[in-house]
Amino acid sequence: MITVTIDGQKTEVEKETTILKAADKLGIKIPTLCYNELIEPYAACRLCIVEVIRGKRSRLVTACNYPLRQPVEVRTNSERVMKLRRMNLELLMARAPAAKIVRELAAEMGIEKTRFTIDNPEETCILCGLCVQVCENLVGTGAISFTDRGPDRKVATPYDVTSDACILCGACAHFCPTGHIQMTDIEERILHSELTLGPNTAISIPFRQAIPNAPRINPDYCIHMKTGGCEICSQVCPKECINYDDKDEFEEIEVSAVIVATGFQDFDPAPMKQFGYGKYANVLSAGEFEQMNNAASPTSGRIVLENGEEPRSIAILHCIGSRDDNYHKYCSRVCCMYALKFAHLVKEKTEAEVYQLYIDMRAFGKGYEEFYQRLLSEGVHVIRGKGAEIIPAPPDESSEGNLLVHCEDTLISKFREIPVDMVILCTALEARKDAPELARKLNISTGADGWYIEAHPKLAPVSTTTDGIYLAGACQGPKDIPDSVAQGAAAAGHVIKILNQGELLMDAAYAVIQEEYCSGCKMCNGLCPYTAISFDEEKKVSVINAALCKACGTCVAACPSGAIVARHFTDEQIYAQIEGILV
Amino acid sequence: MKPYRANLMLCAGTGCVSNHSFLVREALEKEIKKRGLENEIQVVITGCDGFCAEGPLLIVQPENIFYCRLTEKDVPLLVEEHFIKGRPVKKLMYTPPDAKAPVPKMNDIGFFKGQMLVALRNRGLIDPENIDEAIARDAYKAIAKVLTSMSPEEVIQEIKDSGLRGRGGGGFPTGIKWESCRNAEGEPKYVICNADEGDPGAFMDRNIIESDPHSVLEGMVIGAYAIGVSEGYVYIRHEYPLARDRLHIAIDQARDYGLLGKNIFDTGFNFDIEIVRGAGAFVCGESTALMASIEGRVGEPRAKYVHTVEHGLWNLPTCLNNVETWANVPGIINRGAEWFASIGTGDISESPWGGSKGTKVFSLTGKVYNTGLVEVPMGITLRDIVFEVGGGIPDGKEFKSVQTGGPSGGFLPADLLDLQVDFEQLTEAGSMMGSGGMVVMDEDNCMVDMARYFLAFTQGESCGKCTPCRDGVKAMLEILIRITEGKGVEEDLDLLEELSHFVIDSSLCALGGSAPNPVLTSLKYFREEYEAHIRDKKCPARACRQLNVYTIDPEICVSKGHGCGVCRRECPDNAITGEKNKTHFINQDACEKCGVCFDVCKFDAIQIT
Amino acid sequence: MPKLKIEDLQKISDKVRRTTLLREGAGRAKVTVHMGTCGISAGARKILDALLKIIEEKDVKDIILVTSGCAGLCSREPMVTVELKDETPVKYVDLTEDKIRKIFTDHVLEGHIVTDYALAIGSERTR
Amino acid sequence: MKPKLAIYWAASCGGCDIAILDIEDKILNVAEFFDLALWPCAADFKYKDVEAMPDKSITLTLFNGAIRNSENYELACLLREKSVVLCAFGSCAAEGCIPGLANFTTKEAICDYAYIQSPSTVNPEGIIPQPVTKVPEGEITIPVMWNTVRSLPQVVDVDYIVPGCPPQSDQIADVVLTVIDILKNGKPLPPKGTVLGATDKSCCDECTRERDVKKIKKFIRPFEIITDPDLCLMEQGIVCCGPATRAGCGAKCVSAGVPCRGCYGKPINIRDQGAKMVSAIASVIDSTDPEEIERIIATIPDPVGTFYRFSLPDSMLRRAQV
Amino acid sequence: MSFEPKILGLLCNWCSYTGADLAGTARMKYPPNMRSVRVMCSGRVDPGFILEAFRSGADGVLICGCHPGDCHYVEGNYKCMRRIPLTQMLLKGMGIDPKRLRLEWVSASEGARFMEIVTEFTEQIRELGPLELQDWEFIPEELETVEISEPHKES
Repeated sequence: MITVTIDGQKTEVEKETTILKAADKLGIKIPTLCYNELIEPYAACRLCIVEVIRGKRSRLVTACNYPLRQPVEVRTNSERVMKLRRMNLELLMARAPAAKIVRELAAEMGIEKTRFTIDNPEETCILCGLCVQVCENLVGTGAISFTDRGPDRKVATPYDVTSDACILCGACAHFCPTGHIQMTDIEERILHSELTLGPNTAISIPFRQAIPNAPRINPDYCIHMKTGGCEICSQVCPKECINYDDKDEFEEIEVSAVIVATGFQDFDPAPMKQFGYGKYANVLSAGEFEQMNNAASPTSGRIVLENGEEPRSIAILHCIGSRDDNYHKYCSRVCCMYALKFAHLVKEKTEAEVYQLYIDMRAFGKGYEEFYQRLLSEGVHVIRGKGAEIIPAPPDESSEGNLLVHCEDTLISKFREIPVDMVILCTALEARKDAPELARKLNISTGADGWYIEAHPKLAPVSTTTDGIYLAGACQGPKDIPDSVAQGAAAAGHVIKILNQGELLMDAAYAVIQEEYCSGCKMCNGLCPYTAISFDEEKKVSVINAALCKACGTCVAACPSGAIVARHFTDEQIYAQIEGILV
Repeated sequence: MKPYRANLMLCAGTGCVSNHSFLVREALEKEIKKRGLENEIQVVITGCDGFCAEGPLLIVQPENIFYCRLTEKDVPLLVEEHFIKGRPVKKLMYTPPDAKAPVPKMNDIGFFKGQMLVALRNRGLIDPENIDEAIARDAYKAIAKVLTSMSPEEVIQEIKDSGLRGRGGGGFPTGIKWESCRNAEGEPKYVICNADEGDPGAFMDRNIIESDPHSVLEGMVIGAYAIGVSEGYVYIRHEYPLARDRLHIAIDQARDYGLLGKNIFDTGFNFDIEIVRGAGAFVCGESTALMASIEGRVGEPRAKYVHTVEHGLWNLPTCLNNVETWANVPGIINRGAEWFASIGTGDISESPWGGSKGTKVFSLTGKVYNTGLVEVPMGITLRDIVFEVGGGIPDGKEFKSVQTGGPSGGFLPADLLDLQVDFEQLTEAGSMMGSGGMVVMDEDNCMVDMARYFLAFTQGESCGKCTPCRDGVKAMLEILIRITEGKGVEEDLDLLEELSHFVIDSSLCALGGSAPNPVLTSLKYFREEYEAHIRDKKCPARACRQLNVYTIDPEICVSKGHGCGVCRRECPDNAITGEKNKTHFINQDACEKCGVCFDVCKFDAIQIT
Repeated sequence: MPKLKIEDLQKISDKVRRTTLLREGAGRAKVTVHMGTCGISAGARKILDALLKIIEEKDVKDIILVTSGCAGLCSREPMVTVELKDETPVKYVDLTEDKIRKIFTDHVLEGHIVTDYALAIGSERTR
Repeated sequence: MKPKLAIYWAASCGGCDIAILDIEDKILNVAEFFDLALWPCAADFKYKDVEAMPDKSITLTLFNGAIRNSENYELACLLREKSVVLCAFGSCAAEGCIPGLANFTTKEAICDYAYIQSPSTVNPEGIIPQPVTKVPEGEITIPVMWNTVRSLPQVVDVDYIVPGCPPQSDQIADVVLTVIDILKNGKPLPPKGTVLGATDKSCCDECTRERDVKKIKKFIRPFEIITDPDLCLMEQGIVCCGPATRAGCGAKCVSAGVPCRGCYGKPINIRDQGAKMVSAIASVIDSTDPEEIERIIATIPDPVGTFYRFSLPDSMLRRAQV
Repeated sequence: MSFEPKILGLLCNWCSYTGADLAGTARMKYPPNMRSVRVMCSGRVDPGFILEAFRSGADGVLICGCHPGDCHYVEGNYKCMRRIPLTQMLLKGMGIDPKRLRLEWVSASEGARFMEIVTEFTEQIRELGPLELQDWEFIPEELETVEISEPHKES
């Protein structure tokens, strides 16, 4: 620790702290223009010059970056220092007459007018370099810098062209002491919130119903994540709850049962070029239309075209990717009913005409057929024929829709071309891409279409071949919400049984080691994937933990002294079957 | 090597080269070949001999005959007379200004006699592009001695004992700088040779590199060994192409011989040098700005409260010395610290700041006969430099002042001519040793104008980072310009003084810290000239043209000039009227005081009052 | 060029010294071959070449070999003046290659004058 | 009248007979208790004396050696009739042992090699001994050599089996003394077919080496490495049939650093020693990639010969199909 | 009537047995020569079973298990994958054509494939012909006629 006396007041400071910080500690104010504690001192304005006296030698140094290494005496307002400050301010008034802060500081020092020539009366930049420093080091973008040299030095973007590196963070305007830098909005550069989800500024709550409903940092947009700079949010957060190195962590928890409810994934209609999804505007997938209808959507629930107008007519195409040899042969079961729901919503919210293009209207559940009849009465046009193709309508004003839907109405066996403004594709439900990987982890198996295989389609639809692991919902096959809820309850039922029973009912078959024959050769120890086989050191024999044993019998076959017996599948029983069957 | 009976040492410094010394060389070789003397006489191109005023120079060794102002046309006569008939050609020799007979031998010429060569010991004696000739002159002998028989600490002690101080301008004792850099933590460390030499009119470093690049390299190797460095940089001005090329050649040859690079002399010591080209900013001569430039950042100085020997290049310990400082090191090692300390003034037994030891190279320019590069021992008086070595003031003009230390050096009046040239006395007198620029001014130079000229340079070269240097010097320059245009007011002088002290005290680096010196010293020693400009609106030296009144003397114009009308035609503002054989007349209102008529009138009919 | 060892430094230095030493004008003796027109026609060139060859053979470093114009005594050309350091110059006349070889070895190297070839000792007075 | 003891050697190397003598002093007890009825290897006994004896007059017969030719078979039947307790003594009688390895080839191939091909024989005419040969003096008959070697239990009904090649002397002594004890004190005989002189566990039970989880990347032959004295040979990559062989010998071979060859026969619950070894060894190969498995298996030296070294005739297939 | 081979199939309960069951319920036709025995996992198959099968008159043995990685007991089929090649080496040593023993991976949904494998294997065994074990039964050889040789005659 260094003892330093500033204007007569003594204090102790760490080695290498600057005079400015020491003075601050004592409450002594030293004027600065180009200093900000967030940035490494640049020492360009020289306003903070003070007199440092060591022994009989006195020296004039800038307080903002002079590191205290030995005990010294500092005078911040000696006559010599004040003279320098006055001259400095007078010169600055000549350079930047319009800078308010310079005029105020000068007035404090008793300077009204500058004796030096004023080149530009409106000039407000005092070349303190704060803006350049903050952009370069704190924010890490480096969009602006000093150009030219000597008196012609000025802050500018390369070639004075609006810099595309600038991320409109406004840090430079915030730090500029004289207000020289102003923010202007450049239309195309403002980050609009994307149609689908909430705003994606660096910190935001993902969407209103997000759980947990707290802001999180989006690493793609946060400057600190990219450059290590900025950290303004952690400085302004009063509770200091911002932790930049929060990472995903893996936790290991012991459970006695697992319910797999990983759900399904929307079929991506883009490969079906004929429907022009992603190419033409207003061709939406069912998921997107559902989002638009949600009250929390950017259009807050209103059904509008991309250009904001209301659609005059909407076509809803069934079986996109389902019941299709090239994609999924199975029927996705839920599309017909949600398609009807969409038609009802459109009829309710807009005056648009609705065309349903279906192969078979599968209104199989309770109340479903009645709903279908009601819709027919509401004037929904129902065409039995799968949508063949969607093409943009010729741009002349007359057509009633900007998209043309080609299809064949099989009931009247005619080809039809229906002009609509919006098309909704009822995309198929397909198994999640990562389903097989999870299956391997949990040791359950997936069918050809990727849906998990239940223990028995009729008798055990929610349990799997591995006891303790259960299935619920669309991961086991396409189904609607009521069915999923039912399955969820069923799976929970199984789990509850295990949890409060406390023990697991085992089936009869498992393997046993006969002590009198086991010679402790340990051939079987490494074989059991369920680690059911352990070695009893005193008795020098191997032992099988019946609870863990799944009775696969591999150890039985491997036991060289035939000491392991697989109940219900003993060697004798199998030998007998072999001899009997081959007679 | 064939035994030649004569070597023609042709000077190929930048000065002489710009005077076509390369063409002279071709002519010489052609002529010698024609006369079949190519096996007896060898033409050797050398670095600068220093006597730039009289370039292109040729010294015929071993007879030590000195020829000057050679042109291609003189070559046939020279070869015929001197090399065939063996009769030195008097016409081509150097005749001192006031003497009649030429002085044949180089060593007898005043310019060379007064000098003592330490840093420039090999100038004019070796071909800088041939390492063998440098080795013949004991180059790299010092390295052999240091690497095999001296420990780094002993080398540092030797340099400290020699009293060598930085030749870049600061005069910081080199020994102490090396020692503190050696003790600083942080690896790797760097040594830098500052060959930026931004001062206008200064060409010492250029000539040292052009004449004997190996002395600089050898000095750096010794420094690197002493400090424990394996990487060195030479930061050389882009405006010195010849010096840079010779440095490249020298480095390549040194590397081939294994004197640079890995495992020098199989002692396990590795050191290599890289050349970094300066982009021509004067401020980059300052150590921290130079290092910023090497790091690829903008050449801006930073506060030196933390010395560069602890946190220099890439924030690692770095020892930066001037070209001349490095060039002196081999001499010290070879001939011992006592020999070096015996030259120069003061006593360095208690403190290294006590004396100025060894020699200093000055670029003597301005109003002297023998402008050129001189290396003189410390302690020599200004008078000896200007009059002995410099050969006095031409055209019988009166000596007025001499400026030492480049553009931020002070003006020293005639009564300080007997001041001994060393660090302390020059600083006391308000000037500084600086890089070694020395500009002699005579009665025709106006001190105010000279102050304005130098201030214009420093203001143009200011990096503009800190307010005092950027705006302070700008303000001072505006005042000086006002004064030279006759618009100065009485208060300007005090304001100038106040501004000068402000700029010196609060500037961040030495550029701002020394820029006002010319103003302060000119105010101190030549205040009357300022007052003349302000009060009488007259420039005593007639240099400030705005203050001159140009009139035509009717008789001279008619009797001598017969009203030739040259001035009338040349005057840009048509302010002169008159016909043939009639006197001409200048209309004072239209006259812009550009001074063209004065320059063109062959009969000096134009009077300036 | 191979990597240098310390002893190589000295070898290079000696090799190159022969010419550079010349440049410092530090000669022990000066031999002037008079090559006026008459001298040249009388064979001064051959004498000069002979001298050069001897110098090369004997690897002599500190002898200054100079040419000059006509020494005045055209009848006794070719002529050479040998001037040892701070000794009076000696003029030799009617020289042939072997004579000059003998003069070089006896007078220039050993220092005693070859009287039977010498014409005169001392030099003409110049104003 | 002292009970009678018969010791006969069929296709045998005589090692079992020597092992009987190895019981050192206890031979005196035997001599004292038993009256030797037949021991062709040790002394000159005549078959017709035995034929002359009434049935079941020999109390104990220790029959060693496999059934290779008709004479062995005749004696086997003869001794079965004449003795109360017929004991298959030694590995040859119990499971065929080394002579049983002939079942890999045919009778013709053996004779062809033995009498013609083998380098040391000179038999230009290629004469092979025939069961009946007419000579001037009359007909010479030699026993008929069978194509397949049989173990004793396969040809006659055997009461007890004493495994081992040869059975260890202390085991023999133990068996003989127990028999004497039974006969002297009228104790009940152990149930027919039990295996005497060996335990129900496998050889590993008596082996003193440390054992751990086995993961084998490569099989090697014993001479290829300097074996670690304390570690289980199998874990060092050497094929050791110990786990699938009955204990009883005190793991003599393994404690000398040589892998067990399985001479004490298959453990009690096993039907085929070779198949069991294949199953055990294959299970501990440390690889799941088919090519690598092929490579590892290829390193097992002569699997059939190794796994069926002592028990080929007693194996399920009894002989190779040639 | 051509030779009807007897084939023993050892099917793992979770994959191949279910696959076979699927083939059956789907009314797929495959030759009856293959008689199957169900084991919990292909890892349960002991080479002894295979030898026993050949001893009991089987002309070919087919072992089916789950595809590697799909085994209900995680590693069961890996053990089988290691035992079968060694058993084939054993059979080769015992003079039985290793092609008579075959290992196939059949998953629960590959009914059709199971049918093709069985059909193909049956044809293959039909080509190899019946496997009569030589000298298995013990018949004392003295019944053989013994021919009398007279070596001296030729000499």
